[in-house]
Amino acid sequence: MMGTAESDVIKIQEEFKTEALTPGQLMRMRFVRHKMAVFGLIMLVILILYSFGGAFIFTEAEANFTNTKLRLNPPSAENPFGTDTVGRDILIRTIYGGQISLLIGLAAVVVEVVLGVLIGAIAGYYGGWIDGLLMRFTEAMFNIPQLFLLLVMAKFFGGSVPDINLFGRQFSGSVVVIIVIIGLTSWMYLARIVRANFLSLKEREFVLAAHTTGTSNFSIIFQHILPNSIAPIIVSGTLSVANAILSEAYISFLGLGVKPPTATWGNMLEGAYNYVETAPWLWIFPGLLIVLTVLSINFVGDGLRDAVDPHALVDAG
Amino acid sequence: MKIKLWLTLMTILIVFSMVMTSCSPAATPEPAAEQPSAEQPMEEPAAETPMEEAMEPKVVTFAWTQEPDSLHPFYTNMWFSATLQQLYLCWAWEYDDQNIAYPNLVEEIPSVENGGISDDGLTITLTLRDDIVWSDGTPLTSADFKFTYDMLMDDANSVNSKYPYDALTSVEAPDERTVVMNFPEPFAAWEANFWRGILPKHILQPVYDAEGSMMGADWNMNPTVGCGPYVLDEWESGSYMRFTKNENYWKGIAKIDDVFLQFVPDDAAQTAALLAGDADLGTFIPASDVPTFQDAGLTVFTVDSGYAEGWFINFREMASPAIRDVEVRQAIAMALDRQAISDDLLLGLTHPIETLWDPIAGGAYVSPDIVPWEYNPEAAKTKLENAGYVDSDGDGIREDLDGNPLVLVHGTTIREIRQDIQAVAQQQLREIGIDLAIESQDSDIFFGGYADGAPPAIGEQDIMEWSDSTYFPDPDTDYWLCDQLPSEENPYGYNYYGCDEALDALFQAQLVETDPAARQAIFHEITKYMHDNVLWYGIYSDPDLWVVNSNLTGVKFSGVTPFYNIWEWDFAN
Amino acid sequence: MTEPLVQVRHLKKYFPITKGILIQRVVGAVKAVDDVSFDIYPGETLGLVGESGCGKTTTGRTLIQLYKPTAGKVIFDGQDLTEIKPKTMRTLRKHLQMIFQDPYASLNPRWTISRIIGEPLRVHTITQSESAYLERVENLLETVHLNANYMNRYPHEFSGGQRQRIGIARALASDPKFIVCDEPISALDVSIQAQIVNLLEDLQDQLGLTYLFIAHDLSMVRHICNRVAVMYLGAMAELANRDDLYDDPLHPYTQAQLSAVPVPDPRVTRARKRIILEGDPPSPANPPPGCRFHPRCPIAQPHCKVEPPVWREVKPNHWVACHEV
Amino acid sequence: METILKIENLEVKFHTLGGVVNAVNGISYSVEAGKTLGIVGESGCGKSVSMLSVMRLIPNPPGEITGGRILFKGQNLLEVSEEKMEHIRGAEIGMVFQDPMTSLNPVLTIGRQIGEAMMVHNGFSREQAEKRTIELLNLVGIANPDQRIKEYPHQFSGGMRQRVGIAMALACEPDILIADEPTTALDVTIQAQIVELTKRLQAELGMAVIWITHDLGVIADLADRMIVMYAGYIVEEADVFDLYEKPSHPYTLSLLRSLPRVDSSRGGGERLATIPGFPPDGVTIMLGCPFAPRCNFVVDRCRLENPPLIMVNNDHKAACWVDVNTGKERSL
Amino acid sequence: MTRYIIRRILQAIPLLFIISVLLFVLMINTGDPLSTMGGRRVTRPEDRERLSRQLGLDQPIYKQYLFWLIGNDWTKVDLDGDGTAETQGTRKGILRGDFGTSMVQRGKEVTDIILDRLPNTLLLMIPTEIIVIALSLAVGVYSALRQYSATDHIITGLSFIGYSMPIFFIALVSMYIFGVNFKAWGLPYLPTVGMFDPKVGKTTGQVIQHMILPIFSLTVITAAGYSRFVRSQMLEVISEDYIRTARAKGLPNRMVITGHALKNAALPLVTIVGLDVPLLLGGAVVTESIFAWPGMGRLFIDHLSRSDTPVVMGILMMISVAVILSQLITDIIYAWLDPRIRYS
Repeated sequence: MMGTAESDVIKIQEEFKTEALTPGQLMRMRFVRHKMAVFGLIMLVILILYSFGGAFIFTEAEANFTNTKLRLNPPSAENPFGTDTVGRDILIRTIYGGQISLLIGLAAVVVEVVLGVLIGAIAGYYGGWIDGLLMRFTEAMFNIPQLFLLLVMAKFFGGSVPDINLFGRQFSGSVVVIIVIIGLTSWMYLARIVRANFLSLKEREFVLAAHTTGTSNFSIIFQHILPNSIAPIIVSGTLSVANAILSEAYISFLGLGVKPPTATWGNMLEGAYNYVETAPWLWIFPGLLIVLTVLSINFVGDGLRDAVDPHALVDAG
Repeated sequence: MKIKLWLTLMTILIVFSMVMTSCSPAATPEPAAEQPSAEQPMEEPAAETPMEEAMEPKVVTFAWTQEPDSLHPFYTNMWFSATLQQLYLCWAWEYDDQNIAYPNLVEEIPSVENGGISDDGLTITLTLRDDIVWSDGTPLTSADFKFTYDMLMDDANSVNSKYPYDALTSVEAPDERTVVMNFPEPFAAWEANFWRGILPKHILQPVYDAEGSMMGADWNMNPTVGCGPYVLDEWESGSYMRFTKNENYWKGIAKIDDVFLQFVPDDAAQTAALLAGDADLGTFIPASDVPTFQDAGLTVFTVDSGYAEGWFINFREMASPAIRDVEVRQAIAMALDRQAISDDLLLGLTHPIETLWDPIAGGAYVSPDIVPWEYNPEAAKTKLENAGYVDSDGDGIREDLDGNPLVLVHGTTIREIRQDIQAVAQQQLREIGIDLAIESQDSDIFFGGYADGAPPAIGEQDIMEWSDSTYFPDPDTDYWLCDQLPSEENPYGYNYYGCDEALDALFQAQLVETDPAARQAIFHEITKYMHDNVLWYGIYSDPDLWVVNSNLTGVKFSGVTPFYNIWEWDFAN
Repeated sequence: MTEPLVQVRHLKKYFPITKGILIQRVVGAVKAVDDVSFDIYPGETLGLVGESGCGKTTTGRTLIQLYKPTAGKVIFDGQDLTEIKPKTMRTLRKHLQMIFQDPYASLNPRWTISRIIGEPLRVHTITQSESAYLERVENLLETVHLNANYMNRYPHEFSGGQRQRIGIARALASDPKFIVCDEPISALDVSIQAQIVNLLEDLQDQLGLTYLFIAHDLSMVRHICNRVAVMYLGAMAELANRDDLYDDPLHPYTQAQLSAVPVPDPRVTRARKRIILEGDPPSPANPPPGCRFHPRCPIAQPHCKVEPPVWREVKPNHWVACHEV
Repeated sequence: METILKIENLEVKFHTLGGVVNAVNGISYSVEAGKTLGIVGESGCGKSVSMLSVMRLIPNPPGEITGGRILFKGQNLLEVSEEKMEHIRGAEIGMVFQDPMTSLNPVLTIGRQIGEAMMVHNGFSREQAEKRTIELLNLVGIANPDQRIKEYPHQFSGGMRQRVGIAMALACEPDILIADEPTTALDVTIQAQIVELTKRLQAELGMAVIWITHDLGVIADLADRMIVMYAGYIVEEADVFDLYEKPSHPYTLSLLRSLPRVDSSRGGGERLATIPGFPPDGVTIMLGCPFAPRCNFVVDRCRLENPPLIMVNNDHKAACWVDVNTGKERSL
Repeated sequence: MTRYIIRRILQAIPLLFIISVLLFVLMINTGDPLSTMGGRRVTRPEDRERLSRQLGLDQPIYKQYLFWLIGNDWTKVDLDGDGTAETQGTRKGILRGDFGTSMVQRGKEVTDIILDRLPNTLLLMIPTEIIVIALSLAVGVYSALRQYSATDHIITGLSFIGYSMPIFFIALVSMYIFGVNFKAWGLPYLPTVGMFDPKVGKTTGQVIQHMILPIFSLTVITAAGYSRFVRSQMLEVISEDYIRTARAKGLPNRMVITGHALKNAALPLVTIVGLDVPLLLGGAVVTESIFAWPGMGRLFIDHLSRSDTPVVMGILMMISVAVILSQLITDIIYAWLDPRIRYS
């Protein structure tokens, strides 16, 4: 019975095999089952709509429109979130501030990911003294508490960066500074993850197989290993967005963040603690928005982590 | 069992830290950790006092938002530190609530009339009182004056500022009560600047002899010997400072026993402390809180201290051509609704001003011919139009004849009210077609030197805003002198505004003019010139605000020496 | 006798144990492969067996230059692989291929089957056009009895046996002469193992391949191999033709190993006499002096503890490293 | 012979994202005191799951015992309280796991891990437990037990750890020892040690042993009775000698044929028999015999109707519609 | 062990070197300490020039670093600006334990400045850390054992919120509620800022009262992260084979958890705590700023804002040393707790 017939039987067999779920499908299913992640995603979409959609209803000029007669008005029908110390409408400012906060979160993570992946990949793949050197540097950066480093860097770069024009809008140069410094001070963790991933993946048999095939180092790094470490990078990147938004808020809160007139949720809070009692709406609304955004991103990140984690797969028998 | 372990560990650690933090002797003597109940401290003072003395000590508590960096008068220029000097130090002459000088350590203030000043204005002689003593009983003599001068001039001491002593050729102390100051040329601003804080020679000389410098002296941080109505009792970094009355004060012993400075980190905390009655005095309060204080029955004092918040215009060659155009500057001056800023942002506690000299108008240095700039956007627009700035592309921003948009950079330091003003100004200037790009820096960056690339120093900003004063109460200022322009050769120059030969000449002339009337005339010229050319554009007068418990009596403030009569203060009941 | 296709001479592979942060210091070495020599002849299957951790996989990987050998030569087709330039090595790689143990780990999960199988074709530019490429991939899939329609699927859609076939197809893509099979069946279910073994045998017949078959399953090795080498703790213990080795093992370790293999027949297996070895193999970082096997050897003599045995040919084509033979 | 454990129609399901996996589909068998039952099958056939069900150690979720009874000394283990079950585990049923590397707690000493069951079940004091632990370690052939009880698992080699695992399972002298692939992770020479040890212990202590494996070689040496599982079903059950000599299910037959043997060379060129295809995934509901798609003896009925266990001869049951010896369909 | 410790310390030296160069370069280029020395007025040029020379700020950066590192008492410095260096330097450099003197608090030793504040920070942070560890262990283990229960969901949700909350927000909210609103409602309220009420004095009871809100805020955000970590560790551990083994031995659930799972789950927490300990020294910049707690964090921000390089560098270096030491201690503790490391 064996011999030639064998291949035919196998082919028949293959018809019986149920279509396995792709890792993508499994990820989606696991993600969707994660109720908080779905909630986070919905929240996030709403917040993005709020920040970017709101821009279609109100102009930036309105966000910066001051009327000293209207200062520190509590929330009302006119100004649902109240007004600030120069009578600007807080609602509109949170819309425009949200854009910058989200932009900072995303862009800082891009910087972080580029740095982290590059350093982690090189260190992990080549090993030896390159690894030693890069990891010492990483460790040195790691040893300084991030907030301290951020503050020092914020001052270092904070001299004066000219304003930039993007998408027809004027951004305070400090936005770029904040993006860069958050990126510069947060890549270390990712670099470690990527390095660890590379260390383990480079011993994986499919990478060895690529070596036996004669594939070049470049394509091994970028075509074999990197696509397979993308899951932890995405997860860590997502959570980093939350951290970057928080970092921005922290440095802005301490007065070293994005400079006015560009509003961010963080710098709207700056000085607001002088009004803890007298004008709580000054800090409650931007504060809540930060919390909501960070919370949503953390939910999504957590969901993603569960979704890409193969341990979450339930095996039978 | 594990929980017990945790608890034990925690208790040990807390007790340990407590002991570490509260080991200073002056803390209320309480056996630590034995009675850690929350109500305990409330009863304690009551329980203790009857045994010790019949009356509770009178303590006035200041809420102090910034902790002094040093109590040595020449190692700090921090307002929150210098202000305290009337507590524990003494000046040769001090100023009353009208900012008029009155003699303190000297018999009388030198003048040409009383012979204290030589006719050529090159020699000033002081005669000291004979009853002045340091708080430890040592007499205060001319040697202390001479010592102070010597210390200032010694490079090893790295004092913050040698001004104005570097204008002297020498100081002599021919006898215990005579101090002679020799100038190479007349120095009109002497009164306002000399002998602020005399150093105790008998304390510092040994330190100087031993270390070659007084920088490391314990006295700098812990001036337990002074010549003011109070002496420092203790200073816990980050927390509080306590002054106790000087039993040897020659004017009379202070009525209030202790002055307690509680360092509160921010305005909100200060406001809370004042409202709650936890503090009797606070200062540098946000204007927005003033009505709250008044409602709560606290007294608010507004004291002119010479400071004026204004726009320093950069008319150097690197500045925008537009700002160097006097028409544009005048248009700007008419475009800003300064009254609204004063009324709304500062709650009417202050008023718009025209010149840097407005807050010392008591000296009448401001030209009576000045016509204040009025808020008139239409006139401003016309002015711009006439000067050739029109909005040719319809984006709301005017362009010059070459099509360059009228963009000006406005820079200031990070402070809430300044950022608020920036926001308002940005909008109001936009209404007349000027695009104000605003930026702000931390003050150590903003006020950095030319070599550090500080934005004002290198001329990156067209308009710079901060609050400044003359050598108050003297009208002198040297900001606009041509030889102060910063450059590679002169990196420390601090004329960030520009060289106007005419103005330079006027400023040079006034400083050597010993005749007050003539000097006043020069200043009329200066103020009128600067105002009409908008070389400096005043926003508002920046008085010191003091909030005081209404129960305190005898409270008066001077803009120069705030606590000049603190030894007379008392509680009403 | 024909020329050997592969000659391995005194091959050593030590993995350094390093310490240090900035400057890495070598404080010791795991002697995974320690002076191993053997030949592989064209068209044969040489079995390489031993317990886990004995260095058989490292030998295979070092041989194929996945690891840079610490010492020794690997002569393939007359060229010493340890001395040629990396670039030449890269082109040579198409003649030397490998099949891996874990069918799940050896295929890039993010690549399609056609990309996986076609990688050698692209790297070595074997096929010139896209259509030739696809045709070749299809052929390869046919060769390993997989449906060519599935070439755009991803590895996870296949079972372990199928994946192993894909791995074989990839190894075959560049028309190699020599394939190292690194435990290709040990991760598979019993019912699948035979499929793969048969496929490997068929391919050898059709394509004239030479195999180094690394395994720990002595029964399967007996089935598939022509000659068998036994390793213990990084060194060769015995090497002989299959039946010579199974019917007349000379090394006490080989004897013990063979006796311990269970036979799927209750009557036979219960009747077999076993040599039960005491203890476990020591760590290759710190192998015992003298004969590495002496601590567990039932016939160890005092000099075994001191003197390492010589790797010698005691009978024609029967090599052994033991003092007592 | 006394039946000590009797499983009736046990069904276990797992809820996974891919769907519900039917891990065990109504199996029944019994174990007699002092005897060894071998359970053979490929990965995923449900052999381990059925044993974990006996211990009530199936993680729930995702696992769930959906039917059947497990009668241990007459009482249904699926119905006893958790306290009672805790007492049965370890004290009356001992279990040895597959991977000796991960099944011992890395941060606790060997002595503690062996001794604690005795302290819980037998009320031993620390000293008593330690004394008994030393005896047990002696029994499983670990030298210097009084020293080694103070050591941690990572200080033991794989084989030694598995001995510790056995000592732990035997600590309270259980009536049944369940060994879940205890030698799979070990090298042949170590495997032989463990097999010999188990045989000796069983002879000395007289407990019943359930030995789960996929290796038809090891179990041939050990078992008295054999069960062959496939896709959650028992496909054949027989006395060990019977099973190897007269396999009556096509799966068993093919499996035995596909195995090469170390003791005989089948001559060059002879091919191994193979079983085409691969086992079902357990999610898809299949009509008919689960082995039918891979079976050489398949008849039409196989694709429609799942065969029950049929008595083929004395004490030998097979779940097949076809008599593999004759190739004819059974008339039933 | 001793050799191991010595080696680790030696290895830390290059690391500290990298850190110090990095930070020094950043700091030197960060603002101008002279800029604020004029008080509310811009520092006069004469003074600026003189101070810059006297404080050594006119030196090239490598020299400033060198002086900072090894001191300048082996060379002469030019104090009077006549171009000849005539005065013997007095600084010893941090390598000889001299962290220099503050620029803004002229003459005051950096070490003294830091030591003044350190106890306050520890007073706040040590109880916080203890509460956080205890709380997060309890909460994490509890919710892991009741995975997917309502309690677990609530705890998870709360910890997520805590984790996502910027500390200034929770600080402001708690201040607003417990300080302001409670007072307004006539409830017993908590003091908001400072270490004690000056009216009462620095008594233990006062300090404890003032510690409540900052500790609460710090605890909320830190414990949230920790407890999630403990929970996931615990979940991982209870799915390990050895837990199944322990259950198979018939151990009661409580013993399985406390005897087998807890230690394995809590071990990795040591690493996390080890990483956080240095942060304790640094204090919580934001928390201390809001609650006016006179600790290291506020010290840092105050002196950073005046570009006081010696003090800022002192704090940063102290933290770096603390990080390295605490990593070393963490490793030692880990080895002590984990036999796998202890015996290899």
